[in-house]
Amino acid sequence: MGCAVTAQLAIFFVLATLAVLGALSLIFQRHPIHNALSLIVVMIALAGLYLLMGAEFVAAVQIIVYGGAIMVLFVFVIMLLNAGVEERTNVSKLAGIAGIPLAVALLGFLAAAIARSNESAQAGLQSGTLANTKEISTMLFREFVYPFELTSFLILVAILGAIVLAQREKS
Amino acid sequence: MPAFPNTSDLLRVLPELIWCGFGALLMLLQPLVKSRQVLTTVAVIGALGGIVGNFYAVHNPGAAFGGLVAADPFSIFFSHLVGLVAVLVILGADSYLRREGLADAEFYALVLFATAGMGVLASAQELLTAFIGLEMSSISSYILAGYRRDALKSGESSMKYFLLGSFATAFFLYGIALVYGVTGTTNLLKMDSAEPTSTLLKLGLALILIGLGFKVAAAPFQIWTPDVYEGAPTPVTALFSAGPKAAAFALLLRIFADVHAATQFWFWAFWILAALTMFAGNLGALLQTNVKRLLAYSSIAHAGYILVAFAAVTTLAKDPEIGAGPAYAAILFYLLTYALVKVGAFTIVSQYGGAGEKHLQFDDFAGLGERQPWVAALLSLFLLSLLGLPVTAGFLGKFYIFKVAVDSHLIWLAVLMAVNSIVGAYYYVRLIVVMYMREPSAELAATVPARFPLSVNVVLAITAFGTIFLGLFPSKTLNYLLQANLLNR
Amino acid sequence: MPAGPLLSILIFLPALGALALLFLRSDDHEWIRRLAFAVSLAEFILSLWWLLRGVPLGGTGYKLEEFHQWIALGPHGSAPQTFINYHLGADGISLFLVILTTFLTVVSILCSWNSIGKRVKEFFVMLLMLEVGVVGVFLSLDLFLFFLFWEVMLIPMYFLIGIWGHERRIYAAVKFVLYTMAGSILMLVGILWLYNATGTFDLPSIQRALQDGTLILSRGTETLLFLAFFVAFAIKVPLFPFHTWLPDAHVEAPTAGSVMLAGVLLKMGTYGMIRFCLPLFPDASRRFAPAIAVLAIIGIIYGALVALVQPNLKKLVAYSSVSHLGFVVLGIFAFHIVSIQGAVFQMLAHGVSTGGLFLLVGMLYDRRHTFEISQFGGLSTPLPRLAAFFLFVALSSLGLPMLNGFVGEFLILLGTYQVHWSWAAWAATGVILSACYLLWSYQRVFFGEITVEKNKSLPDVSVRERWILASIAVITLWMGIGSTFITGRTANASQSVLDQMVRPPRAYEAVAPAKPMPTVLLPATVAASQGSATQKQISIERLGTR
Amino acid sequence: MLILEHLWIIPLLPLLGSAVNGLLGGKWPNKIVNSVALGATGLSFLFAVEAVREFLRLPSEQIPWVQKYFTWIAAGDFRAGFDLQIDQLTVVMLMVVTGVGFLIHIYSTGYLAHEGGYYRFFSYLNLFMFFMLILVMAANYVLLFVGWEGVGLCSYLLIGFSFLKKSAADAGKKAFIVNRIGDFGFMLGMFLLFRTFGSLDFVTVFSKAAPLQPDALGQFGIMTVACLLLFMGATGKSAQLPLYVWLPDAMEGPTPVSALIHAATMVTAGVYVVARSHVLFTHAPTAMLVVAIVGCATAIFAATIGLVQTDIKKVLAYSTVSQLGYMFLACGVGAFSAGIFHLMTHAFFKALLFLAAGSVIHAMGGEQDMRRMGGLSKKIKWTYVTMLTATLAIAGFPPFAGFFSKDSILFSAFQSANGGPNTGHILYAIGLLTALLTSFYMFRLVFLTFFGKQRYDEHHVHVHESPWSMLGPLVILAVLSTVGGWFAAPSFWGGADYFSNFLAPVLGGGGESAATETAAHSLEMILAVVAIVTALIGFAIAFWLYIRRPGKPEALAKSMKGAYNTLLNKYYIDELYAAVIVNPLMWISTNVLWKFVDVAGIDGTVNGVASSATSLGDTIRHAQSGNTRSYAVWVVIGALVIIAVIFFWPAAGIVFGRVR
Amino acid sequence: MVPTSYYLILSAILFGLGVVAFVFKRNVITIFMSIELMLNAVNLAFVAFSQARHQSDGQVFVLFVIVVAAAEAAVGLGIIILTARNRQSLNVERVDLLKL
Repeated sequence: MGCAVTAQLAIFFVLATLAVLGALSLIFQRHPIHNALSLIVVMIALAGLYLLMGAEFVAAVQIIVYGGAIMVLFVFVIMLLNAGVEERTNVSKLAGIAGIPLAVALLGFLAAAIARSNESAQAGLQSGTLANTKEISTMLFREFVYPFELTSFLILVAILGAIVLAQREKS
Repeated sequence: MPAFPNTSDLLRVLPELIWCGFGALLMLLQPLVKSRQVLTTVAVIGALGGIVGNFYAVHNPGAAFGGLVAADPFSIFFSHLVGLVAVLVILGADSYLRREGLADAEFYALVLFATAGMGVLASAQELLTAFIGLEMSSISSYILAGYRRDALKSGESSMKYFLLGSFATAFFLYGIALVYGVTGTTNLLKMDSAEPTSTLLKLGLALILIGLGFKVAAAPFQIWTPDVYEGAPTPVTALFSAGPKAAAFALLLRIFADVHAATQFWFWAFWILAALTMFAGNLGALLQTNVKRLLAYSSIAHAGYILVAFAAVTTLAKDPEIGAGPAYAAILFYLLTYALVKVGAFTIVSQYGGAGEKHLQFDDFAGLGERQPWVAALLSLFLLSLLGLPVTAGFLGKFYIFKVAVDSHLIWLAVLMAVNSIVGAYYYVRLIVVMYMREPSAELAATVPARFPLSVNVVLAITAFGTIFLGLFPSKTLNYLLQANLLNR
Repeated sequence: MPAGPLLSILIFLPALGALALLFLRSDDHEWIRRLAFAVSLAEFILSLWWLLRGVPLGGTGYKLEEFHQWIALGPHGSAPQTFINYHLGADGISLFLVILTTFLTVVSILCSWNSIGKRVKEFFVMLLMLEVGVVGVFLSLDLFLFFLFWEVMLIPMYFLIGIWGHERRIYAAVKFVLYTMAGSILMLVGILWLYNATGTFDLPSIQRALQDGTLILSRGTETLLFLAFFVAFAIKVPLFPFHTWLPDAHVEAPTAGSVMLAGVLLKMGTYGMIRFCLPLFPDASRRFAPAIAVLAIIGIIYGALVALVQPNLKKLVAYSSVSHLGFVVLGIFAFHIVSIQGAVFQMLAHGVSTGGLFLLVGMLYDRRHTFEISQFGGLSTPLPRLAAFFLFVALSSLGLPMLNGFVGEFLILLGTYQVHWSWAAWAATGVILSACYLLWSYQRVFFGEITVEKNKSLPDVSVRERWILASIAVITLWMGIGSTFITGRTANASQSVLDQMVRPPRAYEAVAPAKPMPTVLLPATVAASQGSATQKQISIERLGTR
Repeated sequence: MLILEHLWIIPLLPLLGSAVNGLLGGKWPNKIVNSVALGATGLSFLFAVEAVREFLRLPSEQIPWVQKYFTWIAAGDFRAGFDLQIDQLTVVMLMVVTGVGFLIHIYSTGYLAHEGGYYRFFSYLNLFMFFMLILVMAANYVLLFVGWEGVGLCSYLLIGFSFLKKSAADAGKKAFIVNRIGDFGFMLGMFLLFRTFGSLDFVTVFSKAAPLQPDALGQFGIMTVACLLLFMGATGKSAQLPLYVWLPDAMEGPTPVSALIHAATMVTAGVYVVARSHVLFTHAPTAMLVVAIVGCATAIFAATIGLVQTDIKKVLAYSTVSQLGYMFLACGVGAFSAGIFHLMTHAFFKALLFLAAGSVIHAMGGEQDMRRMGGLSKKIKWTYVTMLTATLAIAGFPPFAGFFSKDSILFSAFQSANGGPNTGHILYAIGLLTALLTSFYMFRLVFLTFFGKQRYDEHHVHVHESPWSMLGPLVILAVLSTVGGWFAAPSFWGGADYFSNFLAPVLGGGGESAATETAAHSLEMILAVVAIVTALIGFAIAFWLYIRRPGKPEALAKSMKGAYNTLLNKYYIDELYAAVIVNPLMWISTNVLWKFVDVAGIDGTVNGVASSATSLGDTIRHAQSGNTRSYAVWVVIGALVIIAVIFFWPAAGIVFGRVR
Repeated sequence: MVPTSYYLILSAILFGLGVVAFVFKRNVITIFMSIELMLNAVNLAFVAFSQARHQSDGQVFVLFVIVVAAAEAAVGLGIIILTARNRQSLNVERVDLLKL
């Protein structure tokens, strides 16, 4: 059992570092494509963590929808606009001077607050058995059916938006 | 837990369903029907239908879908409000879209979807539903903001709105996540159990407040408002200023009503937000020369006034004698009057702006009082209502906010609000001065005043009438808003 | 004596007139004028008839009351539902102020007969709406209603100045609006605070509750409330140092505007002081009286001195108003029946005589299109009648016995002297100075050889002008001799103001005896139909510093 | 009893006359205007006579006879009625006002026959009569104040009658304002009286005041203060130091006006008020002393100025001031009846002097400078004779009126012990000196005007005697100023002083005990002789300087230039006032109060607030940089703020606790 | 067993990094990506909590978030394409026509 624990911890830390690194490279890479790739890294790492927590379905969705669909869409757009290396303009004084420190401060505060909060400490045993896909699906189609149906309209809106915004002017 | 949503559930969310349905219907009709009148009529019918759809909920209010949404007087009021706004916006937009040569089916569809989203948001008792509703309205808004594709400003406003909006949404979501972590639920009704000392709850509520504060344009999150409002097509601006804001406020109120902890944590936040917002809006508006932008700033200021009432809610809720009821009433009444006035004003602006929204500078309004007396009179009426002068609805709205502020002994906040009203008076009066007391430039005087189409006149008639009527006989509305079971408990 | 909602009719008749005007063709000036005149005249006659009949000599309390529940406010304290009421009533004080208003409206409509060139229709509409607002202010007995009319009155005045004014009209108009609003919005907070303390906006109820001690305001609360109200009124009066909007507004306003402004609007401030500050917050009033008196005296002397050196005739008259209204404020805050009587009288007297002065200045302007004294001189050769009227009005304004100005000033000073002789002594210097600036300016305008060529051939007063001026002159004389007609009717009202300042002894104890506030808060007429509010002890700790 | 019931008729008639003339007279020929004006005054004179006749029949307990007509002002427990009263003092004043007034009306018809604005003049003059009658008949201080201010107004109007002349307009304004300064005191006096006695009716006030304990000398009790305040009013109206300055300028008015208002009636109102309030004054020795001193000082002061004036009317003006000083001196030493007596005689001879002077001016075609006259005695005999009579009267030669009145004043001054034993003697001495100067400058006037070689150009001015409408009044007045003093004559050869006896019921005094009588009588004889001698000396000097050695005066003036110029420029008092009061006031008002406090200070603050608000708004606008990144940072800042507030909110509670 | 707090801290870090990225990046697309990063952090938190509480509604929430994210992506990229077309630049700092 103990070794399992250590193994899980090890995996967690590997994936966590991976995710953080990915995030950092998202920040410091200058070419959008690299950004996209590093984001994908983050997502895959997260998917791994989900698996580690035993949320297979979410992990799968993460890979398929996020990694697959959304990021592909990103890459596609990047190609479409053949976006080049990002230019480091510094028009915004505020962002240039105070932006990073403030954001980091926010980060630090969030992390610290969560770390110090007692609730998150009462971490129950992780057991992959709970919250299986079947349960999720039943919830989705029973109590959450209304929002679920609404999302369909939401996607309709998205399509509509894509048409309205991106279609080339005929006239 | 019902096996499948029974009819009462569906009937209670009928308005949203109708709006969505008509939205979809419009998209289906769009390729088939060429006539704009038909599409407009359908859209209007849809919007009205949503309002009519409340009939069931009115007579037997209650929760639907096992407490995901509530159809109580509160949400009914809001679905009336947003429905009304939708009707007015659609009516007002028709001629605008013709003039700008923009497709209308999509526009109406988006408006209806956005309306539906707001309806959901206002009636949500479950943060998940609220989130979906929020996104529905937001995403439609992003698109609408950029609806004048070829106009740089429109695209820019759309982009800014989108980026910052989703940024804020992320905060909102994270807040939900934390709250969920503490309480183990996302259902507002079930959250009372949470012990209000918990750090995570505080943090979560803080983040939720940030997310919603962005939607209602509370300083310093108001920063996006002027740009987006100015860039968006004017009818859309009208929608923005009235609808999403109201819905977001509605959600905040629900959180107040249900999450006990919120009333404890949020007081000073609201105090400060209110003060900042009022000043940001009014001072920022002082030097504006673009009417549309001026109105945008003024809407920030008004959000500030409403936030004053929120600060009052936090204290009145604790006061056993009075209770938060009057504060709720004040807020809702204000939202109603404010929506009417803003939609009216923006409709005039959208008409007067002319093709490509060229005539939005103060100088373009010079001598309006002589060239188009009725338009000038109406616009002045709306401005005076915004400024809060008696016999206009705006006055009573402001009056009740003052009242609850004083009742909850927020004297100094009330005084700050008073000071702000003076500052506000300055720029509203300035616009009136321009309209009545400046001579128009030669070429402006030469231009024949464009006659407003019927639909627009209808909108103006409704808004103007509402402004006066609510200013003189608000009792029925207020009694409705003051009823004990406003939130159905 | 006809029955029915007389006061409502009085208030809204001009509004109907304005509405009717809207349906006239806007280029049909003749009929627009006639209609406006007819309406205002009818209003004047009705106000004379109904009010003089309705507010009998020697009667006490409010007469011709009208009371309807208007706007629901939701629960307050234990009262399940409280209301904003539509409550009107007249007493000796408001009686004559209303009549003054209606009279001056007629006058100002007549005096703008030909002098208004552009947008005639709107002009008369605005004048009538202004009348609505002012009459409403004087007749409303509900704080909310009062505030409502108080604000409504702003807009027409604002347009009158801003559209039909002179060169710097916009600056003046905006200044006027902002100044007044700055005061009134604070008053709104005060009104609400008072509501929060009492659970009603109904003035008589609040007065009653305060008098029989069922309602007690702590010292601090009373102070803040008093200031909230007083500042608003002081700005309106205007009391030094809140007066700087006045010269601009007056100089830029059209004649009719100035007449209404000086004749009536300024009185709203002093009326407010009598009607609200003294009865509602007697303790604070007494505490602040010395300071206010000092300001008033400064205003008297200061206004006079500045008027003395004005090169602009209209500004001179404007500053003279500052000086005269200083007397009124002094009289009010001497808390002596004689001085208050004098103050009320002086309000009316000043309304007539200063209104007259503005008329005359306006007539000069119509002839010469300038207010610069240096542009006049020797005018009594071409304009003997105008000169005569001007002298007459000027004399009444400088308080010559047998004319209306004297009675007011004399009573104010007499009453004040009985309480604080030094205040009266200082104020009395104003009597000297008023003679100085009026006679000096009169001499510079009318005496001597004609210096400016244009002045040689000016037409003397037309028939219309003669009628206006004659009416003013007659009233001036009548008020100066038959003053008792007015003072007799204002006596009881003024006395009751002082009576209302008396509080039951325990009213100022720290803690109020906890007896539930009975229906005393509501006029007997409707007591039955309304729930009762409980008494509340508001303490500054709870209100201010949390 | 008919007229006594309806006393109001007496003042009302002139008012009607004034109104009729003022409103309609413009289109009428002079005749009608005359008849209206004269009719009004004449009738009211007759009614007055009738009223007096009836009054003399009244039993003494009905005196003073008060008629309450209607309440004019009432507030609280204050009531001022339109009440007229008549007692012996009123009778005297009534006779003087209506009588002299009527004569002067007649005179004016001749004098102004060729002036413009004829109807205006008579309207004003009638109005003046109205107010003057109100003044003397009023039964309370407030109504008296009505007349008081009213006559001031009329003098303003009449002085500025020829308003085209700037000097005239200025003089009118000056008169009114200076009077106002006096009225300031008068009003305060009234307020104090009301505060003390709860009423302003003469009867009530005096009955309540009489039993009170008088203030000691130097004690400023209520009585003293009240009296001093009233006296302040009197100094204004009766042109005493320091408020006399308006009277000389008032000579800008037409001569009849000077005669009526600025010599006979209005200017004596002050004396009347002091006499009327003698009950109060006798309770306030300090005030009495002040009155005496001021009167005495004014008398000598004005007389000295009168010595060198060359404008015939100016001389008379200063002599008026000086004579008024006499009257106050009388009141100050407690001889109120003497004061009133002199008031009456002075009314006769001074009016006569002015009218005669007017006739001279009329004859000279408007010339007023005595240096351009001379040798007129033959050309205008009537004028000359009457003027000489008046001169003898004022100079105090027996048996002319002035002698008796002036003599009784000096006598009582000599006797008065108020304020130390010697005060009386000092006052007497000064009074005597004044008498000397008076007789000097009066004879100087006569000599310069009527004697010596003519100093005017025959061709330009053709001297002519005035019409009878003017001479008639002269003659009548001449008679009056001859016999007018004989009321008091008997007291010289041991008889009673009828005049003071007549006034006794009102003013007290009168019948002293026989013992003192004899002692006083012998003393009085001595003083009378002294007075006559003084007058003679004055005459002699004048004769010597202006008849014997016509060149001498210039030489004297040269030799003592400083003194001469000082006198010629009236001690530079006007310049002093201008420099000390008027100009600084103007400067301060313009530059400090208006330009600095009002415009810069208050308005500056207001606009400053506004502009600072706008600049703040500008900065806020510039936060709106349009750059999305900055916006994001703003959001982050907001997030931090909210989180901070929510987390540290107890602290926040402490911080914001005050302002909430 | 990995304590939930670890996951939460990680999510906080990722969220914070997302904020940093949003403020730091200039390229619109990348900024949008940073939003996605934040959403991912949210999801992580949700999943962690739902696991800790043995409730699956958290995961349902995650699914909705992902769907919405997809929708947003579609719209957002549409907007980005629009602006990129209109002004030939993806640099967010060049988009400041609306200001003051």
